[in-house]
Amino acid sequence: MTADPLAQAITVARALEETGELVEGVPAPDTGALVEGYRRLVLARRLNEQASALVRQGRLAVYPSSRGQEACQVACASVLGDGDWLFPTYRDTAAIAARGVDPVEVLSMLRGDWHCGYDPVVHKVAPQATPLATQLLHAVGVGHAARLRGEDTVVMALCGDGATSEGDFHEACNFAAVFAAPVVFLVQNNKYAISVPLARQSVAPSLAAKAIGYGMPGVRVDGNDLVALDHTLGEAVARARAGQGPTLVEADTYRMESHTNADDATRYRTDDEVAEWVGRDPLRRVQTYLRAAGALDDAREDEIAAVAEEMAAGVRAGLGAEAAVAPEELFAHVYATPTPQLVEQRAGLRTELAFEEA
Amino acid sequence: MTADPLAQAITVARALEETGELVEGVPAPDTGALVEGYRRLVLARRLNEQASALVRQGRLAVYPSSRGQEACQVACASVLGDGDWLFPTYRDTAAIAARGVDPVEVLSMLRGDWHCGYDPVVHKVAPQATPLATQLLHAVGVGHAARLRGEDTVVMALCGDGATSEGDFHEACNFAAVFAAPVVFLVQNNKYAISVPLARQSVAPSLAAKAIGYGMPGVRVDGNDLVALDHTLGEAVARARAGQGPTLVEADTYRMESHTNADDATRYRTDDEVAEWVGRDPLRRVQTYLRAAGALDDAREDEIAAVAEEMAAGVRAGLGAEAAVAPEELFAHVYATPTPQLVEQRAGLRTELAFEEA
Amino acid sequence: MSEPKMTMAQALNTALRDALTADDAVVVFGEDVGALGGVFRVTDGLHRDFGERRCFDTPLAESGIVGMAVGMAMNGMRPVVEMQFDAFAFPAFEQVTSHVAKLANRTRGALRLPMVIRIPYAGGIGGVEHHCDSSEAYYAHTPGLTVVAPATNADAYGLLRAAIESPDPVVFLEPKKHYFAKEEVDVGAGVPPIGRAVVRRPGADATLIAYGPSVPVALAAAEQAATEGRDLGVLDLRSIVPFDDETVAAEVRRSGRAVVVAEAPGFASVASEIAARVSERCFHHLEAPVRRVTGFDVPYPAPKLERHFLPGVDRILDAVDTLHWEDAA
Amino acid sequence: MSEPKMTMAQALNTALRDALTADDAVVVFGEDVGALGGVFRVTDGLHRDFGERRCFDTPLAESGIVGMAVGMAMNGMRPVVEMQFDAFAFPAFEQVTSHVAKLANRTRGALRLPMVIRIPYAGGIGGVEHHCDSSEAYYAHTPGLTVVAPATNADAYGLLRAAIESPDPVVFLEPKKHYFAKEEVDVGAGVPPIGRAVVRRPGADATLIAYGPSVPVALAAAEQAATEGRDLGVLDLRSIVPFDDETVAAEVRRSGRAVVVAEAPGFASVASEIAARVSERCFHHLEAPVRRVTGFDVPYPAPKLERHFLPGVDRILDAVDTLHWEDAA
Ligand SMILES: Cc1ncc(C[n+]2csc(CCOP(=O)(O)OP(=O)(O)O)c2C)c(N)n1
Ligand SMILES: Cc1ncc(C[n+]2csc(CCOP(=O)(O)OP(=O)(O)O)c2C)c(N)n1
Ligand SMILES: [Mg+2]
Ligand SMILES: [Mg+2]
Repeated sequence: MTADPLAQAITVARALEETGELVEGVPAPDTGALVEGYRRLVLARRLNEQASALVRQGRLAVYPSSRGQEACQVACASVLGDGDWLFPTYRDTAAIAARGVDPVEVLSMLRGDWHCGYDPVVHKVAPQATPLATQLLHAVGVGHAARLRGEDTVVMALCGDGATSEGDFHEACNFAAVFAAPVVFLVQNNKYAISVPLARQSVAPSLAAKAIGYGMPGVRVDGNDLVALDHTLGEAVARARAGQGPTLVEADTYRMESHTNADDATRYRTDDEVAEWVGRDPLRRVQTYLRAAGALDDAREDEIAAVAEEMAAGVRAGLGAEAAVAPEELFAHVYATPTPQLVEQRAGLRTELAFEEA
Repeated sequence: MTADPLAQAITVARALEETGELVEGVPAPDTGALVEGYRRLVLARRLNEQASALVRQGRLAVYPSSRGQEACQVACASVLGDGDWLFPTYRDTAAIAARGVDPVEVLSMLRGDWHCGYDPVVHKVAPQATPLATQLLHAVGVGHAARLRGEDTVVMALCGDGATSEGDFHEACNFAAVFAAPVVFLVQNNKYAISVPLARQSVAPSLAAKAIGYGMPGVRVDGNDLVALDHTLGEAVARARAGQGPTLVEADTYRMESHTNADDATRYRTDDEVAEWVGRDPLRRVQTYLRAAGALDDAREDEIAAVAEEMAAGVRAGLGAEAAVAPEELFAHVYATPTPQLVEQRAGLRTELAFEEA
Repeated sequence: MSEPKMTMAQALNTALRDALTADDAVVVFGEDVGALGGVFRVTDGLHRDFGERRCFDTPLAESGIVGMAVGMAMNGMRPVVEMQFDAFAFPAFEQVTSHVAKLANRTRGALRLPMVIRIPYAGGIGGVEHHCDSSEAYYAHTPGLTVVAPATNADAYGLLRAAIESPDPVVFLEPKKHYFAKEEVDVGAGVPPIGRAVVRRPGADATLIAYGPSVPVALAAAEQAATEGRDLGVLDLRSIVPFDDETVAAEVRRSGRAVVVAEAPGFASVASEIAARVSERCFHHLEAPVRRVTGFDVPYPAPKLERHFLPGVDRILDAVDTLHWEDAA
Repeated sequence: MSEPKMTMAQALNTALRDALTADDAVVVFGEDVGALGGVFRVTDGLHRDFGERRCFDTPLAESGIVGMAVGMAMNGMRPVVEMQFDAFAFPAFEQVTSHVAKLANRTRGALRLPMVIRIPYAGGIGGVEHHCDSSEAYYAHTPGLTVVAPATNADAYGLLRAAIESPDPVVFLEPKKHYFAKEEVDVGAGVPPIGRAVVRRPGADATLIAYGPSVPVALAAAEQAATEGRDLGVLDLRSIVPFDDETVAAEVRRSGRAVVVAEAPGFASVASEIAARVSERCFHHLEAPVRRVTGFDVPYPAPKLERHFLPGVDRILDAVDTLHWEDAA
């Protein structure tokens, strides 16, 4: 820990001002890498927009959008190596896509095909977690297993501000600290847990301050600042990889849309509040900086936009092609070999289906 | 919070040195009150010894002794008013007795009579909690209910160092802080959770430091120092009563005996370690101070010893008189009115018993 | 004169309002129950109308919610807490089994817990994983809990009032798929006793035994069977614990055949209990073994397979077909 | 040649040792399983002999233990975790129901969880509250879990080896009251399949169906009945999930009468399931309704009342007496 862990856990680290200017004293980022980061931000934003549009068109049942949180979504994936693991929540579709998973596979879950549409082992991305904070413990286990085998895997574990109130958050942080597990906990503090504001979730000076009670570093970073996130998460990943244990990173960000399309955010927050955060948009900040630095021009922007459109078209097409799921698959994966009871029940369903078809 | 919450949560507050001398700069305690405190310490110690003896004689099945922790046991009860509540664990028999509950009633649980031997409502003492940390939430609820009604009840909630790792500890601290509930959390850090040492429980700079993550004061106090405990807990109670919310108090103490008689502490700790703590005995410290201050002499000691012997004799007699429990009571309290199913089952048992007796 | 029509969500909301009005000790809390009015809007407007002291949001922690409710009930309140979905009540399982269910017994009745745990219950809404579980077996197996599952909006109102007035803790299971369907509700009918089943449809040939969301499915099956000349009765348990043995046994003895219908996986379930009880208590009256039509013993499936998982009219009628009709007079 | 005698704790310890030796992926962890060797000494010496990487203590948090095991199993390990007593597994209930049981299904088998949750199980040891619960119904009702309960020390060894080798998560219930009783154990008998019941005692007149700690009670009852001229068989399920329908139905069809014996409260229990299945599958062979002799539907009592709560020989024989013997040939 640094000399003043509490100050570190309270001060929000920032590299780019909301205006897109570099914060005084911060070294200039590598613009090549940052253009790539910007490209990913645009893709993430486009994915959020496309998925929300599909919901409005009735082609997806529900989509918890990370609009406004794209810098977190991009940074948490890009700081990882191929052998590392990502543990996302329902809100982190864009992060999973940034990790390289086909967004159609990710979204097929929300089309109702199956509980997880991608192969978690191939991509080293856990299924999107719904029961809050539970996945953080799995992340610790994956990390601890790697460490016991002498591997230098790092695990990035995501959760929201609301999830920090769950007992499993506590147990995961404590296990990680006690076992010095190679885990980076990234809390996307988007200020709301559905309708419940941060103030009802915690009266601590910051969520990162919780790290002190576990004996791990807690750092707070501007969650709409890709440069700061890359730096902060990168450092935490490096620490974990070097065997120095976990870090709790709190990203200060905002959920720009409702919790999901099923939610009505006007019941619990004001337009003014939302408007305030429009000014802190994570994309525009990088865009302004890169343009000012001469690293981004219209041509490059057009290229990026085209890639994003292509991705969006792929999502539309992929989700448009309805995938049939065989009813018998109900029984296929519950156990490695179905129990006699399941075999019997499957036979019953087969008879029913044969009858339906006849 | 004070200016430096972390320093406050790490520094161990002390009033009496291990030698029994007053710590420099600490105001001298009221000796009359301290003699009464000493009397309670002697009673607590005698109760621990008596209960352990009854176990050795096979007259109690088990006893989790608080030997070595008597200063905590006494202080946590004596800082409370009549309208306040105490939430003890299985280890806090002496605290419950210090609150005025007949130790025979408390120990009748360990004789196997029933799960709780005293009336929790009359004494405002919750049943001794076994599932770790769960009771802390009840304490918050009792406090919050009082606060909603405008009452100035304070709730003293006890747990051990091991219990701080449970999710419920986290949820209780957080709820208490968010609702500014009038709760004092006293963690008796006796260094072990059965066999598991503190180092495997937490790598935080202290357990009190966890308070920072909830936004409440965390303070650390010498748990073998009655004067410091009275002061620290007294202040926390006053804060709670004044509507200023909860405090987390970590008492630095030691479990002098095995976890229970069923445990074998030689498997996981050294005699040297135990011997070190003999020197920090909570009784001797107060005794030495009072004797030096001229407030305690042989006569008073004899008086106190006699009271303690009387109490012990009462415990022996009370627990000697086996109380019969009616088998039908199995069904009596599960619901306010037994369900038809229980009525039927009770009838079955009645028939069996009638047959046995015939 | 017909009663006003309301959805089950509205009926429950009215019950909470009436209880909050009737008794100062009643408090409502949980996740998103305040300004939002609950994700199903069951607590809509309560925060506005009764204020922060009577209806409030908590931090996001179910064990915390239930544990705090235990403490509040210990200290004179009548907490009504909401778990957001069945599966999200599981973090509170230790509080429920080790305390909510046992505290009265532990203290020889000195501390009773008049609290209600409301749980949006079961499936049929095409939800993503963890949003459609049926958890009644866990609670019904735990002595000390009262377990109630309304099937009609009128019962939702009446049973919730009764649950809040009960001196014992009640797990109150609200069929999600009914939340937004309108029915007539008579809020002036008084508080009904918990523990009474009701015959929703008399039937001479066989009895379908159901509760909660399976009741309308059973009724639809009976309707269908009637067109085919079979007279099926439908029994709505309403309360799982206590269990109304009297009504159930009487119906089955009359009809001689029974099918239990429930959404939860069948193994070691409430349906098992009903089948076992009926088989034991009606042994000499049964023309055929008691059949169970339940969810399969698999995790609740993704939306596309939901209809294959849930007990539906056809599956119920298939089961009825196996009830040894050839032997019948 | 007789096999060495060992207690069930020793048999389990030997199984863990053999598994740790056979497979590097096996790790053992939980509360007090390290230096102390577990409160029941089941992990005695493992920490010393296999080192901190293979057997270690965790912080005191059951959800944490199970959740970390899930992650380790996701990443190539075969964790065997200990819950200190049944009731102290309840904090892990969400992890067990929402993840342990469902992760393989969720990922279409991409992530299987070869993990074992060992739980000191049931009562009869005069423990204080929360130390004698029987929790099998909660697990047996949850699809995706394998649930095993040995009744003999040899089965304790064999089934634990099988559980550790299973590709699926196993809840392994160890009858506490057997921990310190010695029996012969053949550790070289190979790993038996999970899911097979065994006839412990053939019997022509009626079949007692039991598992775990109730098996010896059933055997004692059969012994007693024999002296009174009644020939009772005893069936030991060994595995609750999967359930051995074949063996159970065959036995009951042969005898025509069945009594299910289990310690847990009877309502919505595994005993209910067995009674329901047997009633359904053996309908035409049953001379009498299937009876259940179980714990009452009350919380596990304090030691003084334990003997009135637990199913004992007399209660079993009383139930057998009701099996319509007057109708018998
Ligand atoms: C254990 C559990 N309780 C409740 C829920 C229902 N729920 C889903 S999302 C959500 C809010 C989560 O807020 P936060 O952690 O801040 O994440 P965000 O949605 O803001 O990204 C709630 C209450 C759940 N999924 N799991
Ligand atoms: C939820 C839960 N898990 C496990 C146990 C078993 N157990 C009883 S006491 C104990 C150790 C507790 O240690 P600590 O909290 O430090 O209290 P101490 O016994 O030292 O006073 C354990 C593991 C329990 N009672 N409850
Ligand atoms: Mg949030
Ligand atoms: Mg301790």
